[in-house]
Amino acid sequence: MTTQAVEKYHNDFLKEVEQNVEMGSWVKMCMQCGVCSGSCPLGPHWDHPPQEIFMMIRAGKREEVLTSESMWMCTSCYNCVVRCPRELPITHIMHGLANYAHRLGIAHKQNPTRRFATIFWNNIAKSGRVNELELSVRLYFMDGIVKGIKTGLAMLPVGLGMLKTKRLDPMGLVSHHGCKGKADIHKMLKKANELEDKRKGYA
Amino acid sequence: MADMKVGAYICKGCGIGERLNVAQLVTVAQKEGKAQVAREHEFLCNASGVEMIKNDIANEGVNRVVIAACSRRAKAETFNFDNVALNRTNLREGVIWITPADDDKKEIVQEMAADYVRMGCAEVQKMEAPKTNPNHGNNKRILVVGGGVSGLTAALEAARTGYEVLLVEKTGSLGGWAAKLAKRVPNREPYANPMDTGIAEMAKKVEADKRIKLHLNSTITKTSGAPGQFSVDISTESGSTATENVGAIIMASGFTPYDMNKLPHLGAGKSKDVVDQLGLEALMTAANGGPIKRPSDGKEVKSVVFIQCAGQRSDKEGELPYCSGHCCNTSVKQAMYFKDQNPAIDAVVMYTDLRTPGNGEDFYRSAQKKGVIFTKGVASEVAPGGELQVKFNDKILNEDAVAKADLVVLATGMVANSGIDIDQVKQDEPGQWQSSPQSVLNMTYRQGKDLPLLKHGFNDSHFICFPYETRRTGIYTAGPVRRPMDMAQAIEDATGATLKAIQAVENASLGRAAHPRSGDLSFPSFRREGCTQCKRCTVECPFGAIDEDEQRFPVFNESRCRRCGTCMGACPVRVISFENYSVDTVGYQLKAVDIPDEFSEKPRILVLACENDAYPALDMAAMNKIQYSAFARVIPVRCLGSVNTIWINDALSSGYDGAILMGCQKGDNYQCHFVKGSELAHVRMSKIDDTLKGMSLEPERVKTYEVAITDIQRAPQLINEMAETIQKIGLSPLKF
Amino acid sequence: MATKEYSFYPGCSSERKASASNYMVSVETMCKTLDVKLNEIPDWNCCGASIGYAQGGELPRHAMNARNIALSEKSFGNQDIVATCAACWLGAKESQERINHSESLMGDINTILGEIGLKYEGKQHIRHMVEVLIEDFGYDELKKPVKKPLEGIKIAGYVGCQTNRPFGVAGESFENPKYLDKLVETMGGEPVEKYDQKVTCCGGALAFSEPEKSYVQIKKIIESAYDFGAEMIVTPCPVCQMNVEVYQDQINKKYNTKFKIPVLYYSQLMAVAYGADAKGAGLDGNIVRATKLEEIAARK
Amino acid sequence: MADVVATNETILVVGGGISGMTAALEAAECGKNVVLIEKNPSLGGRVSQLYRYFPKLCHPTCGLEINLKRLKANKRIRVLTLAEVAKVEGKAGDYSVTLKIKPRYVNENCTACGACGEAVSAEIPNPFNYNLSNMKAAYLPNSMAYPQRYVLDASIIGTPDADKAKAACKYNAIDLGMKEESVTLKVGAVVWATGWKPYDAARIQPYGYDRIANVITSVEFERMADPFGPTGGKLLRPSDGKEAKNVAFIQCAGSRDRNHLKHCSRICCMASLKQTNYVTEKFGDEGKSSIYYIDIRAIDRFEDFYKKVQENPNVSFIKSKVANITEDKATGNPVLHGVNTEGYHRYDNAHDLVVLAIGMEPSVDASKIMPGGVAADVSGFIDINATTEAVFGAGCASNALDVNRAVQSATAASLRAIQVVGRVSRAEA
Repeated sequence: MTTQAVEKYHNDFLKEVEQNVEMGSWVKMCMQCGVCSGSCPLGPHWDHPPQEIFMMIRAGKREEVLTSESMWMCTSCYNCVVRCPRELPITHIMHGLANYAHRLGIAHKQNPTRRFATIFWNNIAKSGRVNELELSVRLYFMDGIVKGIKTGLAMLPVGLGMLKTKRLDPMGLVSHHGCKGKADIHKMLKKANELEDKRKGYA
Repeated sequence: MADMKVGAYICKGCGIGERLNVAQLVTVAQKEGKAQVAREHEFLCNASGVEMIKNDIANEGVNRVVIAACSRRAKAETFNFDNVALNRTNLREGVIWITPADDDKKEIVQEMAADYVRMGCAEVQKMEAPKTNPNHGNNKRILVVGGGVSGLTAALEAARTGYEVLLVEKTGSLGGWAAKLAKRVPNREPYANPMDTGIAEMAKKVEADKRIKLHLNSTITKTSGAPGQFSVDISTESGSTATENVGAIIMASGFTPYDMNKLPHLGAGKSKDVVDQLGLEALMTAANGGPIKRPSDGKEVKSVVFIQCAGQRSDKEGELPYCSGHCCNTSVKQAMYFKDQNPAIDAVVMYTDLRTPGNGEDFYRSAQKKGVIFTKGVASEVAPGGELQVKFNDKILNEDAVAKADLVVLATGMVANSGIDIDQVKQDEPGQWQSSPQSVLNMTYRQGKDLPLLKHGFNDSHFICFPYETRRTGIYTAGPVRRPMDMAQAIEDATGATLKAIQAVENASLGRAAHPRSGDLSFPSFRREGCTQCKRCTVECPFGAIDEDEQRFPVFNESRCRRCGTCMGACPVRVISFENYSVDTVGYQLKAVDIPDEFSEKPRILVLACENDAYPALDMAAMNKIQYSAFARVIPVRCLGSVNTIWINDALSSGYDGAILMGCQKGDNYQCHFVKGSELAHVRMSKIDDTLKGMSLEPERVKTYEVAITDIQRAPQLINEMAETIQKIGLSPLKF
Repeated sequence: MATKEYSFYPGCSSERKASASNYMVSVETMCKTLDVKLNEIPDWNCCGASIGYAQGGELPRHAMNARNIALSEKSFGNQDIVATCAACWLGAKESQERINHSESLMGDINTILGEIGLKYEGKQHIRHMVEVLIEDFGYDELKKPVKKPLEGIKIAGYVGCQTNRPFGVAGESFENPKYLDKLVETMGGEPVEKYDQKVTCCGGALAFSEPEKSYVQIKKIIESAYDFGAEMIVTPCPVCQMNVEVYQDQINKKYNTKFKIPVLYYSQLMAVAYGADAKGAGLDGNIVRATKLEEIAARK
Repeated sequence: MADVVATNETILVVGGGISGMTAALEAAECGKNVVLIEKNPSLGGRVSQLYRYFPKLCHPTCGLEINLKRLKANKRIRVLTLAEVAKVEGKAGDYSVTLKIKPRYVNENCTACGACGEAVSAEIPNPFNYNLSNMKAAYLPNSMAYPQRYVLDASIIGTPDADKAKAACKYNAIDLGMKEESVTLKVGAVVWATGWKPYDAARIQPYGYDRIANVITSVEFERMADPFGPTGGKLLRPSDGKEAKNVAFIQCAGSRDRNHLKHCSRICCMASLKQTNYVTEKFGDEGKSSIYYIDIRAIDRFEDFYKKVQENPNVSFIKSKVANITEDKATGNPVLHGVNTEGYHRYDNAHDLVVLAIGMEPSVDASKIMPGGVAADVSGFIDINATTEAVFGAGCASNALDVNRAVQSATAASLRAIQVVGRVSRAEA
């Protein structure tokens, strides 16, 4: 048990979360039963499981929550959601917290899921559809050429298997078409981001 | 009853006819049982059998009936005749079902049956059909002590049922603590928001009700009498006293809030901004719809912390060991006071277990929806200052932490206003009785001024199956004086208590007993000339029914009596008896048993079994074909407390080889339906050893057990163990 | 029965030479047999998947799905939208539910789509292909066309997460859904009913970012299948299929296990049972070959 | 059967559990006439299926014996078993109630001698033991059964067993010609004491009640503790009959859960605390109990009991709603997975047996019986504050209550009913 006495329980951070985080208004409804924490497949890897994160938010531990890697462990399996006796949309709250921390730029820089998620979104935002080859290449090389080649080699069998079975387009980097209405997609997303920023007071 | 005429009826049904020589039993009834009428019947409980008996009662003048058939617990409605003394000789569950059918056992089984027939005949000859209690009162007015929510409910419900009510309240106004609440916890869907208390309306109704006579600023300075005929002195502060008669009393004296100044570590008394829940209600009322301001400097409260279980659920000296039940819901409600007024206010409830049972869960959820923060933590200190600092251990985040707040509310508990603990305070001597300001009822009862307590200052009651059974007949507790409770429960409780009070006056006016022998018309009487004024009966009566006159003779208040017979068991000179239950009705039964000589190797074991638990257990053993020694002779008793040691002495001196007493569990978790009966019996029997020595008998020959109704295997086993013991130590030398 | 038509949302992985292209092949074969016409939503886009949240946030994510729904409304407004990919189905359904229950969201979304001349109403019923099979056909109907029952093949029904939670298939429980077992049975195969990892998460998108952690999950899923005697695994979800199939060698290396269990789509089983050849059932798309199925498919 | 005399000064009490019996007895002992109906063949209700009560650890049959004695002695109460309310019409003070009475196939001649039970061979599941054991199809519902009269199960009517039973009866008590009857009564007020039923445990999917043999409910565990229950009082787990020495109690099984029962069932915490005593009672220090809880709700004086259990070194408390249960294939042990939220401790605990502290729901939604007249809350409990007619909820038909509170509630309901019939008689006098 930590012995240093931390001052808290003024609800500023809770209110901030309710304002800016997707489904954040549900945080206060948690009764600390812990069913979510026990239901998460990657649970053992969370330094703070959902129910504890909710308590930390109430306790005003802004820094600890937003820099935590925990919510980045969410695999979107929805076990917590269907078991929660208070019907909290936990998956989305975790996504929302991750997104919020990410947008504020205080999320853990090196977190692989954060980085993959960014790559993924940029990938689809570009053409409207996933370009799987580009996606994996960017992923493998996100830590630079050397590590990239390593991972690439390690994953080579997988890639080859996919190629052999025609489930990966070797020309994907050059010939991927995506949506016809790419321009529409860009326009749409621009507007969407604009509104989102207004809603959540980033911009 | 004039000339006694015994009719013995022996059933041959359910295998009795096959297992027993019924003709011989008929002869036993006639020759030894002195039954003028003795008949056998193929199937006694059917119409023709019952007709036969009714006919003998009507035309043959039979007024003592012995039904030798099944247990008294079977066919009770069938064998139910008015104005006759009845014995149910138990040949089925008591003999043929608990003994083997083998031929070599036939003889001892027949002897067992014959003994029971003798016993049955002997008992009815000592019995009278009970006439009702002659000294019963007919006053049906109901006294309600206390004008809080429980008292108001009781008064209104009694009046609504058509009874006159006397309502006595010690303060100048009605409503008690409930009247000081700004709002109450909701008692209906959607259980989402605080609602009006409705106390003002209740008070108005009471004031307007012609059936209800109101005494404000008054206390009870004297209570004497009995159900149907209580006399109470009602005194005002000014000293004027009115004497009134009532039939029953509802004690709704409520609670006193725990003194929070005993909790200085939580800031009580050190900072004006630390209040208890009632203190917050006052602030809320003062705010009058506006923002709640803190006492110290009138600043609007922007943050508040509620500390649950303050001075409760605690083993610390001077704190309350129990949970007051309502405080979680109350803090939930009070946190809403803030959030409903201004959602921006921080309201934190600190709890160890949040206890909002039933639909309280909806209320809890609603508070969370409104933004009230709940945290599992234990507060260790509240430091005063411009902003209060609540030091606590956060159980979830597992760390020591501090919460700052403008205001701290301590959820302290309820202390019952149950008057004097009569087990601690010495009683006034007869003639020198004085009223005491600490007492609620100031009863003139020999055993003390107030109702006995069970634990933690709450009044005693048989609180699971029969919560209303206090230990003073005709006086019923309602509300937090019985156990900590909230408004909703107090209202329900008071409504129930009102029924019991009404029932008490109705029973009293008919001279009938109250629970658990409700309807019993018998009553105790005593031979004054034989009495040695030893006071045992007055001291031991579990219900304080017996007073003493100036010469220390017992004064039986029949209407207070529950007919358990504890007084009869206590009396060393055996002068106390009931018409249908006395030292003789049992004494003659055990003497009627035929004691074989010491060479016949046929021991006799007397079993005195509580009719409410041990006897049914033996019955059910029989139903489950569990057997016990055919040497046992079982006599059901009203309560082990009614067992007079003379029975044991008589049994042993007349050659019984062993005796077993089976009563209910005693102590704090007593199961005895007469509360103290079993306990007293155990005390008396602890002294039996000297008697045994005197007779130069081994102590193992007499055993006293606590037997539960579920001891269906154990009870027979205890009898068999005694049989084995006797086998070991040999038969009693005292056979003649 | 008359032809059944649906507004179809295939999703990125179902594209030609994409990770679930063989799923698509088998679905087409299956639909031909069942006389189902799938009308592809013109120029549909990615659903954002579950991983889209971090960069995509709320509105952009919903916008992506709203666009698909709006496009469908325009071309096949009177038909239900059907997705074959679990993530696509969930993403679209979730966005629809959220948008339809919030006026402000509805407003924002239409402002956004207004930019590109689309309007969102969100009235169409969004369904997964499995729902269509169970609800619009029913097991008895699905049994009728069976030509080559999958006799003697023990198949573990791995349902996974996203077709099962939070919406799930009507009448099924989150913890123990039985529809895959029933489908296997309907196709004449042997369901491994006691299989106890049928709803265990495979790691989803984290298989990319946190492979080590996902391997632990995948290992559980495969091990239990073997323990209960399964010869192959069947699933309704492209992510599940890929994660459980393609990393088996990685896992074998790490834990020196000997995993080599085929992972198929329900539609592949059905295609084969309905008489398709290996190609028609997309069996050539499986990295771990389902030889037993291929044999059946090869039978004349 | 149909010879029931009732007027609009009569009180109808529906349900013969402890609440119904209390309401009936209290009214009758105030001099009112009562018709008490029970849908089962004998009175006693759910409490008679309990082995012990908390917090005194005394036995329900002890109080039942007294109540039955009061009942037998009171000529104002008419008891109808196997009877259910089909319809309630009319208004406060003047109802006509239609009852459906199922055939018992045994008449009042029955002496409970047991001959028919010995004669028949067919066996049926024993509902008194929550079907954990079987009994003969001619049976006495239990040792405390009132009326003390046998029942022939409908399933053997028309089979040779029925004739065997009839032949075995010397007292002409078996009447195979009995048919379902419909009886209409006039009554002035109705006390609705239909009690509760355990929530369907199979619906709490993560706990696998329907998949894992060694996951049972608290009511089933209660029967196991009874020496005359299905296991003869031994705590044996279903899968292999092994002694269950390491028992997990899961609180809020169905209660406090928006996916199931939204209310707190109030009794479950105390019930589990009580049941840890059974484990210690049977196995001493070898018996281990673990209670998985959200909040321990040992209200008011019950706190003493909680403290006592806390002092038992063989009982541990884990603040956690268990996430899910899996079965260890080798041992058949249920393995509980979850997180102790007091400082985040993950666990995967194997136990011999899991007891779900199952929630309470009303056994009948009374508002369906008399639409408009009786208001029930969304959980189906009768809401006295909203009920307009003279139909009063008592005991667990009105809320999730322990026995003590149920009896208080029943006594209060009884007075409310008395007030109605009292008004009627005053009006007619």
